[in-house]
Amino acid sequence: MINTDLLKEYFPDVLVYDYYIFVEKNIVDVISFLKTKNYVDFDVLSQIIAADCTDFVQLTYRLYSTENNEFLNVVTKVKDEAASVTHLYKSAHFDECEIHDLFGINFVGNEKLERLYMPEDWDGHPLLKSYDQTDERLEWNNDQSL
Amino acid sequence: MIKKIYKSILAIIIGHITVLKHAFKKRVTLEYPEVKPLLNDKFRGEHLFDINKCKACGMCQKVCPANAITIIKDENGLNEYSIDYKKCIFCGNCYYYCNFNAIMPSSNFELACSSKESLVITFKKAEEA
Amino acid sequence: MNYLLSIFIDFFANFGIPKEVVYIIFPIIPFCIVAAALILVVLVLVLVERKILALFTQRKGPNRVGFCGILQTVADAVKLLCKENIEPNVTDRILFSLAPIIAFVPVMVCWGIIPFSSEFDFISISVSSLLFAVIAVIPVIGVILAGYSSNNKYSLIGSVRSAVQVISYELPIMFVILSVSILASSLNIKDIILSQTSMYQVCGWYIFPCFLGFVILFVSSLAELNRCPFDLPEAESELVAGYNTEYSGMRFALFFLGEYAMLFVSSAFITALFFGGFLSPFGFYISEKIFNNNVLAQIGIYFEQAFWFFIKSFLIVFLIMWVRAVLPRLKSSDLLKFSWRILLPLSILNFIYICLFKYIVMIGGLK
Amino acid sequence: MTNLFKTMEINVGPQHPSTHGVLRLILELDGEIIKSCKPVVGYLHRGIEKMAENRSYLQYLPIVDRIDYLGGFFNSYAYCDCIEHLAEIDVPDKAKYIRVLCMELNRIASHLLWLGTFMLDLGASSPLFYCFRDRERILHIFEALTGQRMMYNYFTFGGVRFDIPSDIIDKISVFIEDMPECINDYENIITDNPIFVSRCKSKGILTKKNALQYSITGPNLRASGVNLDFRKSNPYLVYDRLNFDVSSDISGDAFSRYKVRIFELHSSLKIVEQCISFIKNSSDEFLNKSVKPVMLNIDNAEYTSSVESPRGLMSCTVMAGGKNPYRVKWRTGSYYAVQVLPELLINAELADLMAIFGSLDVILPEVDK
Repeated sequence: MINTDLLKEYFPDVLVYDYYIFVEKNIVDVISFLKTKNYVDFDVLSQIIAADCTDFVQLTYRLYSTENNEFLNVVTKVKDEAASVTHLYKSAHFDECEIHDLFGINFVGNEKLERLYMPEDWDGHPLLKSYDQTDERLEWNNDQSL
Repeated sequence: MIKKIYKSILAIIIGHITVLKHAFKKRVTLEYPEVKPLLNDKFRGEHLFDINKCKACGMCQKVCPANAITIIKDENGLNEYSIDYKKCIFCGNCYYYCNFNAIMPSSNFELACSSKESLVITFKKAEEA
Repeated sequence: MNYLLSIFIDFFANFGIPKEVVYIIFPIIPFCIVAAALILVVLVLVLVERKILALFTQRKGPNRVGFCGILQTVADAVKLLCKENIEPNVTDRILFSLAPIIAFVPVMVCWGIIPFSSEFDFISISVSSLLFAVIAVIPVIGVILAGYSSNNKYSLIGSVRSAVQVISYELPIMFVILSVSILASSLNIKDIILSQTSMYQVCGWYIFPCFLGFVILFVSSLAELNRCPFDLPEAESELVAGYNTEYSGMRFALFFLGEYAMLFVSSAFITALFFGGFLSPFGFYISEKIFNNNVLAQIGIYFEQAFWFFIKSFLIVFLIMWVRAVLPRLKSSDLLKFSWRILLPLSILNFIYICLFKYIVMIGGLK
Repeated sequence: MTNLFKTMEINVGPQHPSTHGVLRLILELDGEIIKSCKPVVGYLHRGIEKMAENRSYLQYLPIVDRIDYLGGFFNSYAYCDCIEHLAEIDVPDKAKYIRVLCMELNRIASHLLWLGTFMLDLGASSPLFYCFRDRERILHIFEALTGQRMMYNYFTFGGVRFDIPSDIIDKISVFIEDMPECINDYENIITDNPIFVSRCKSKGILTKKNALQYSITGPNLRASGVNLDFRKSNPYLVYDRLNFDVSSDISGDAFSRYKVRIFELHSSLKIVEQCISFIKNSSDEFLNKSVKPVMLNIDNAEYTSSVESPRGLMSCTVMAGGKNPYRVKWRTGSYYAVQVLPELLINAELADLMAIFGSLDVILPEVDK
């Protein structure tokens, strides 16, 4: 239930698919648009999903509107610098700290950004594919003669 | 005001009576070492491995999430089969996906032992003389 | 006591020992009786508490050590004695080791004040009920010292809470004691008990005319002992273990012993004031019938009085443990509000009511 | 005049008896009033999302029960639902009903444990044992059904592993008959108790706006006035065929969160009753045999499943990449409940910390993943 023509008018380069919207830049403005000016305001940011695709990190903002119980994914590509949405949704703080901790993305605008799970002096970001696991207990599943 | 006091005193008395009611019910606790809990046949305790049925197909090894099973094959089928209880999480995948029912659950859950080595249980093929 | 004293004097007289020496030596015997009774009762009480809590929650309670758990507290005590007394880097070493002693010794004195039978009246001064109320408060000083000197934030908060709690619940106790002493027209506990006898045995007890006083005294002595609804100082969910977090071994055993001894003594105090202390509920003593009143009957009566006293105080202890199984803990601010806003006016009201009751009923006033 | 009283910084440490699990709260205390609070998480981080990347779909299934060990069935359903959508596996009707049955019993067991520990935090010791006695009966049923008390590994792609034998169905129906009477016992001891009411009423008030801002879901949200239950709003499995009702409260304090959860116990019992009546006389088979889980191979696609767990919305996102999942992301309820805690604790007393934190029903493995 997205007001696609109004959205196109504000942000021409947004690609609208049936399940999700792909946004190249200015992700924060699209989200604030969806939060307020859309037919149905998506008032809950359910979660931020991050996935490491080798040369960039794909962020998915999963919005939810309590009126007509509808989920919407807003997908964007991020290198290692991203704009923070804590001013729109307070629940984003933990999500952004976790992504900063596990993916190494620095969120501008989130003042109290720090590592959520790992200790402060942990080197490397565990959920990246390039994260080398030096712990010898972990390379158990690769050499299985399947 | 009086109603509130009356209601709260009544609530305290009812609370006491319900707790007293429990005093006369049957005891629920189980004296463990003397009285063993009764477990049904599906309980996933220690593995029961039958070496003759095993065809060394490696299905259980492929399915185990913690890689606790290691199989050593030689020319005439299975030579050695070992389960490492330090890694095993008793998930039961190996029981479900073994096609020859070579490995089955037993309801023995007392697996405490004193040395790490005795946690790795190996089954050897009986070498005929 | 003077009956036993006279036996001792003429016993030692034929050895040529003068009376004064006997007067000095004699108090050791009651002290030993009190110490033995205290240790025995505390050992039984700790086990009874765990059994009763288990009874209410469909469990079995400790039944491994001894026949059905009888030696459980003995085993705990031995374990605590063998434990090493760890001392964190405390602010003041002397205070740290003094605190448990201050928390335990007054309880021994309280045991002496309560007359367990008309003859076992060790400290019988004319204002013994007031003396009891005052000495029952001294252990709090030990608690404050423990909290302050164990250099730990949690125990500091615990000890401050316990101090606030005891101060605010002291006044209602005083008013209730005054009102009961007006009924009995004497402050001595033994006289209060003796004045509760009347021809139809049980109705002479003070619980019937002054039931409100009983409720106030019961609730404030719960607060005094840091027992269930008011067990803020060692609220395990917030303050880990309150003031005795840093203690271990013998010192912790002293705190533990003191708490349970105090529990029994204040329930004995409640029975003395309201349930006719060592008076038997049937008005006559069984041993009087059996030994048809010679010396044996006299001694039989003393022990039976003590027996009735213990039975009634164990009932009150059961009531205290029953409350512990049910009620959650009060908050410290509500605790103060409850005491100053509800308990104190109620006790003053009760005091006035008792004066009127005494004037009208006892003296047949208005004639 | 500078503020003479320096606030005392105390940290309710990871090993504190009343933080369920390993959560550390750094509190700034002024006397007994809490000025500020900062939760520190990560003591129980097992890297569940990283574990998925070097395991096959089937190998990851038993790990999933360990995310929220009080709601094993909810995690495995969320994960199985993802895989079934990605690999287009359809689930027979009886398996759906068995799944709903297990999930609702699991919800009752989780709420009972919450109630027991919540009352223990407030000081009443006996409700804990009554709740654990009833919870033990549910765990016995699960043990007879699946083989383990808490780590079930019972759901699999396309249905459930075993059929429900009739003696377990009788056990469940016996359990359902005398459970309402036990719940009345809890209500008698707790609900009107003046001390409990004075400690929980108007404490830790979560306003509706705040709750939505912090994306709180589940009983905590329903207690703040938003009647949102994912079993009703976007029904999955067979929830649209069952009739049950969802309660919501307005005041949003610890007491209303308690009321909402007690009502949920009753409604879950009704659901279990309806499921049993269907399962008893349905001859459907319990597992879609045509599925080969071991050699499951899904090309890259992505799906997010959502399920109403006892602590709010739990949704699992699986990005498939050949034999191993490329990325698995878990969204759990307590993750956001811990975030809202500092907001509720401002100007609360130290004793209120237990009441507020207990009423949020936070489980630490869910937060740390």
